[in-house]
Amino acid sequence: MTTNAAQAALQSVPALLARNASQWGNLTAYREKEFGIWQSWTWKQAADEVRSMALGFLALGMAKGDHVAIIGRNRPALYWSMVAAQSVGAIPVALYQDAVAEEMAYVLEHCGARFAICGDQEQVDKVIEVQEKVSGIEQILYLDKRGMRKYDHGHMNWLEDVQSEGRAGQSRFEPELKKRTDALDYDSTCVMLYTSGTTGKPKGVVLSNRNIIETARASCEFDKLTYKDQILAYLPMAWVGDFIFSMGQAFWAGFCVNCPENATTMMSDLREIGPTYFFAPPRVFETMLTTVMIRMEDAGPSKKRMFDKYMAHARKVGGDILDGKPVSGGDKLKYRMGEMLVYGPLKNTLGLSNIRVAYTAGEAIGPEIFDFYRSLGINLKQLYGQTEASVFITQQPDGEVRSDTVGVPSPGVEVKIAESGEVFYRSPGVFVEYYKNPESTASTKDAEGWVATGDAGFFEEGTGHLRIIDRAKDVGKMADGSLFAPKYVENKLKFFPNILEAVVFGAGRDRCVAFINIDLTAVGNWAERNNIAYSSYQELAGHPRVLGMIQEHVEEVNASVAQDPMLSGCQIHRFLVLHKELDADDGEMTRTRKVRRNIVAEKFADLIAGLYDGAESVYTETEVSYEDGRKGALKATVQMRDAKVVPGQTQRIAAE
Amino acid sequence: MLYREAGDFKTSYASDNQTFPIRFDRAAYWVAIAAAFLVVPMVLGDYWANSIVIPFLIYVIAALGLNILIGYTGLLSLGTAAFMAVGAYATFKLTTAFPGMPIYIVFLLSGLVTSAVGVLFGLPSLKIKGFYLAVATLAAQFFLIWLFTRVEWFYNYSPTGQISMPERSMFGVIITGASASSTAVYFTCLIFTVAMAWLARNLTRGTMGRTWMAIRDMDIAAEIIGVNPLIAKLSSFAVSSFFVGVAGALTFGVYLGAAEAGEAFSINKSFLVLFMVIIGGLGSILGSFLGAAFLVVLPVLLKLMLVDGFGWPADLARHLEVMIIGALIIVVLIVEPHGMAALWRTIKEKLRLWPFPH
Amino acid sequence: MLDNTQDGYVTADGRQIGPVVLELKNITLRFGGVEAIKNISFDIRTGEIRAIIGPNGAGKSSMMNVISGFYVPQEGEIIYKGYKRAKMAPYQVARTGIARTFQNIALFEGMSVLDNIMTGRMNLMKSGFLSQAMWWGKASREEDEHREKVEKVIDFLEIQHIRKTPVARLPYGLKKRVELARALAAEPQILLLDEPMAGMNVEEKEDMSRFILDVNDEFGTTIVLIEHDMGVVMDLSDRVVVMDYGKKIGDGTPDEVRNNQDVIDAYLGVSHDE
Amino acid sequence: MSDTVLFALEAGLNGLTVGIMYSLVALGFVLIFKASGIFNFAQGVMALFAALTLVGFQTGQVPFSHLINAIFGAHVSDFGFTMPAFLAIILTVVVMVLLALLIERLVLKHLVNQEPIILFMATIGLAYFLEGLGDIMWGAEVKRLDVGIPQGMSSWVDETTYNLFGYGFYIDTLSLWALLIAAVLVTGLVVFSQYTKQGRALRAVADDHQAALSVGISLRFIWVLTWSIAGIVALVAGIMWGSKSGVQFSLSLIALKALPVLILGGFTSIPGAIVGGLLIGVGEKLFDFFMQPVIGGATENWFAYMLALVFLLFRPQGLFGERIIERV
Repeated sequence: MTTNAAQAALQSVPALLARNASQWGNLTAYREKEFGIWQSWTWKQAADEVRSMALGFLALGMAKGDHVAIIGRNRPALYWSMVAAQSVGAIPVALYQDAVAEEMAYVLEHCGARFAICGDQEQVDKVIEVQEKVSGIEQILYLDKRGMRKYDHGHMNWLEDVQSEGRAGQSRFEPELKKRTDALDYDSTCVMLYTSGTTGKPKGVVLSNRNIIETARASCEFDKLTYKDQILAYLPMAWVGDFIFSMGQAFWAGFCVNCPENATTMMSDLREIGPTYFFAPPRVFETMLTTVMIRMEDAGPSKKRMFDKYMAHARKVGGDILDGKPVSGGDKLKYRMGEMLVYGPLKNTLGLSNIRVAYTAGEAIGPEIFDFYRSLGINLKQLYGQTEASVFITQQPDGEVRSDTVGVPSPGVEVKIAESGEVFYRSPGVFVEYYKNPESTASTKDAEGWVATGDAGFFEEGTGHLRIIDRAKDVGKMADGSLFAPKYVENKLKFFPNILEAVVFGAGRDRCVAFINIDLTAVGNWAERNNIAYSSYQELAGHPRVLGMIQEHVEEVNASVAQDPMLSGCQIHRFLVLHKELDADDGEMTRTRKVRRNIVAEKFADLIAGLYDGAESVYTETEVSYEDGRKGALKATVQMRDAKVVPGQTQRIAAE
Repeated sequence: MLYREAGDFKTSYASDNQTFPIRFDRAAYWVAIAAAFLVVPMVLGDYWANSIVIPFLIYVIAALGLNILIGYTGLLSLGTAAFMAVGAYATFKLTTAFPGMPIYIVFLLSGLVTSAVGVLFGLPSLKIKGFYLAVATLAAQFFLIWLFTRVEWFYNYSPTGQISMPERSMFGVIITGASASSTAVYFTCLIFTVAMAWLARNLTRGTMGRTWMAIRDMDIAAEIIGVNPLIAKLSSFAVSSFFVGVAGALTFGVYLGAAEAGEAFSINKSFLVLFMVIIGGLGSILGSFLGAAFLVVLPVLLKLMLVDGFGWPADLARHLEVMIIGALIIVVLIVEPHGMAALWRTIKEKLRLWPFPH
Repeated sequence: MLDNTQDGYVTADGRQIGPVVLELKNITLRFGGVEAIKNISFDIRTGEIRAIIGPNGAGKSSMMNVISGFYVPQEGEIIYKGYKRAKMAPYQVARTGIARTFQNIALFEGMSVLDNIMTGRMNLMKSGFLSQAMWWGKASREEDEHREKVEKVIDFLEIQHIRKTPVARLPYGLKKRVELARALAAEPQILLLDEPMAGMNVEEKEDMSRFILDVNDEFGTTIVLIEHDMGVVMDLSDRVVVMDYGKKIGDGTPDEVRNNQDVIDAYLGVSHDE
Repeated sequence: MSDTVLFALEAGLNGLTVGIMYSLVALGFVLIFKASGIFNFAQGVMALFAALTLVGFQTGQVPFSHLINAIFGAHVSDFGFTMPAFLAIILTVVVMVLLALLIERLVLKHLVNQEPIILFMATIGLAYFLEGLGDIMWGAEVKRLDVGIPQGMSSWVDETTYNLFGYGFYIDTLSLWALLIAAVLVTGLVVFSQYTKQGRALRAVADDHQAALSVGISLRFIWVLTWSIAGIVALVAGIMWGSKSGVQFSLSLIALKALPVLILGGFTSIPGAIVGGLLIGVGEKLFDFFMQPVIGGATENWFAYMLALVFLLFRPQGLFGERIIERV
């Protein structure tokens, strides 16, 4: 077979699966912790499972071009159902499993799914609830049989029954399956994923086989991923990253995808598997570091001293050693000692020992957090990406890793910066279209294939690394015309472990103010150590000493912001600590935990007004929804505080 | 600190359920076995063999046996030495009656004989427990020893009342008798100890072990899940006595060579083994090793230090030893009722979590 | 009214209840001179959830102990699966497919959760002594097979995260769940639950109720339970026996019992500390 | 009367003496078991320790002299004076009370909520410790103990029986005294427990732990009290036994004999302990007397235990003990 022919044959995910089953048939493709051990499937077994599922789908009458909604936590069978759907020419649409019914209804309605594949009873219930409004769903399939016996199975099937039916009807459906699978090419749709969208309704991003496979190939080569790698699939299946890592790259490179037992055992499962390739949003790394520090608090004094000493040394030389920069022999020796006493065991208990490549993305990561992991010898890097790009836009090559950039353009990606400062890119990974939304498609992707990221950024002189400042539309002007980049300031605030979220306002105003969410774990711990009693988030958030502490943080940030001549107008003059945690269930954040700035501004307009008119405190009532869907009102009197700003700089810049 | 467990995952119940599920422990175990079989015999001198290593190995077997009874089944016995005596006398009678019988088989048969006697004296355990049972086992201790010293048939009418082990060999190597080399004795004891520990582990990890532990932890609940208390308790007595009997057989056959029941298997020996089990750790195989090692090494160490080092009179050192052992028992029960094995578990847990304190 | 035919009936939520599996006839139990149970008769049908309620000291637990073989009644007979049951020790009763939990948790504190649940399968494990001693062939194979079954139970009751934890370290609510798991692991035909929700908070009670219903639903296990929380009893059970001072004062569906004058009198007239 | 019966009668009477020793040790057991549920294995060693201490005081020995000599190369042995028995006994009582305090403070306090079996094993440890301590403090050689109790053949018994049966029984005067002292001791205990505040507290605790605690009786005080009394009882037993056959290690072995005595008498019954002790003392002597020709001598070693075993199988609660009912 010539390379071209081979290439031609590998134009769809099912084709990749077929290749893997013949090339790496006996290598482990999937593992899932279930019933106490890691159940494993080889590529060959996985291919069999997918095939029987696809045959079963045919038996159920799944047609070409049908949309198949997939809802549940990361489980091998759900990944297989995606490939099975692709095999019969249908389009898998992964949904966020923690989405509330309304959101789910919108997506199901929008994509017109005929089939819904659910992880368990909980998801089935949601779909049934939605079915009252959305008429398109004809069949519900479920994976976990638990509690499903009582349901009306007129239009409902257990996934394994579907598979057995497929196996039974093999001879009947085989030719049809082959025909449909063979018909798949580079331009047929691989998957449709809904972007959370910081504003408005989610948009269905249509990604073709070309998008996925080209991206997977390029990124695998970039980081030299091979069939020997291990990955832990724990991020939502509806997120493009999981699709690229656990499907695209896994199928391309042939590495093993490991699914944790459930959300509560994620950390111990991570430790057991010890992945070699790992992705986590900054929040996860941050939580992990916070836990490390909290757990070390209880250590005996001598151990604590040892830990601090070696961590200090790691901060000094660890990053350089990882980057292969020259380090003195003595330092190297001491680092080796530290590796034995501290770094090695630490990485081991966190489950990060075997990591070759780790990425973080999605938002800015605190430099201290980033450097902490790098100094331990974990090759943590940053990438910049989007659903519309099949993830990769820029990423950091080994040896050129820094916390404040997002790296150089990924292989095959072109990046340009518009006059407005907005970042544009063009690549084989660029999405086909927004499903049933030509206007948005047109406004995002121009005729030449350039896609607007919506982020403002610039290429650093000399290194060619991209730096992202903020959302392009969020970068505004203040009343005096100086630049307003809230995200920039917010990120600086969020680098403090005590601050979980921050929202800065100031567009069109003469000065900036901020909402702060404290980190309950970190501040709670601090409170415990300082004998501050509290019974709730709200009480802790309103405590004067907490406010004092946050004020110090804000002032520190102000001083740092003042350093940057372009942005020194963004210093925070007044702030408050919000009485509730911003929550996706209340619509204040996206499911990927990005703050929805406008909604927050609207919801807490009274508080913003208070901040600007100089009130000491403001009484407010907020609607909240509980886990079970009930709604309630939260009443609070929120304290407001002034923060010191560094005036000299501002004035000087203004004068220029 | 030493443990590197990331990536050490289990894909089958057999591997999850193995004796040393952690890679590092498994390696350490094989290293220890290799050292015991390959390195120790090269460096072992007669003094160390006779004063520490061989008694240690034999006591491990006895402690394992008693631990099955006390630690796993919760049945207290103070008659260990008597059952050891049964093993010893069975060996003597068997090997003198059937001189051609392979000596290892003799040892095993002696274990079986002890097993039968153990079941007999275990019968009261069906009705009684705790101290009451301890009294019943004391009856075994005194009655059996009396039997062995008074009934001449047991010592083949020897005028001294002693039994002495004739020379026997296996595979052409002299194992018993005065001319047996300490290496041969060492290997005999090592093979038996390793095999018995393996047996003990197997029996305690599966249904039988769980049956015993169920009886130990809550006999009512054990019955409700279908445990027949009669079989559970008697099987524990049988297995325990088998171990103790083999230990007795080895004590007499390869270690002492000659014995008199009242002296070699007095109640003090019962207590010694009991202490090994308590200090080592109730309900732990490893504990039986640790406890035996500790109580075998302690007197030697004290003697080396006090008598040979400081020139103390030997009896003073011995009294101090008795005092220390007594105090240790109390301290162990207060600080860690599950003994050195539990202490080791805690240390291991710390090492696994290192650098975190918990 | 129930359609109380020989072959059983169908409940309001559509579950098929089978014929009588266990029948207690004129049971009288005495401790010395005290009559703990006075001439009580009732039956239990396959697949139903049967509750025994009554004030403290009504003799409910004694009744359960009679069924599970701890107490031998002086009078009366127990008919199980059509045959009169001979006098049996509790472990023999267990082997006939009756499992139970206790009011005061009776777990093996020195063992892990997994081992505790594995003990539940004791009667289903058949490997011989030698095989176990050698850990060869049947014993090790059997251990793995039963572990798999036990893991299904662990999964069912959602206690994966504590699988290897020593039972002694668990909080009360989880211990109760582990005890249920151990009983379930035995794959019983009849499951006796002695106050499964005693001492639980509302959330734990809800969980436990769900598990009881699920067990009945998924495995078709007949369940007999004693419970104090009337709300729970009425929600869960198909039929209820009411006891007071060792006598049966009511028997029927929750609705029937609720409207029974004797029962109302017993609950209103007798002061009790619930 | 035939000679056999006469000899048996004599043996039985002698058994009575031994039986009293058993009874006294068993009494100590029962006291502690009743008050705290602890099965004190160290009771026999406490008797040994008390006797050693008494002799040490009487003869003016320097405690730990062997140890001191070994460490410092000194040659101390005694202070060079002797002490009247009366004073020495009082001092020994003080030591036993101190010992009780220490045991409570160092051992029991830390084992409060442990299972009985753990406590039992702790007392085995205690027994070893005390045995070693006694030997180190006072030396391990056999010592003569004489607090002035008359010894030797009771000529009165000899003459009386000679006159009656034509055969003079050999009974040690000490035995008669032992009987008398034991009777006084038991009477004293009964009076103490009936008529003093502490005694009533003791009985309250024995009847119902929880209830006693709830009315404000300090458990720790009760423990010290019972262990002190047990120590005094041990001293009496030690004096008896020591006067008879010298103070030596074998004294601690009667402790073991006390176990079957308890099985017979019941763990919680004071009269049971007394009667049980006597029964076993007489029983083993008689058994040995009759069985010696058949199965050989020295059956005293095991007779008591086998008898207990039979009892365990057929009447586990003993002669006087309360029936144990287990509730599910």
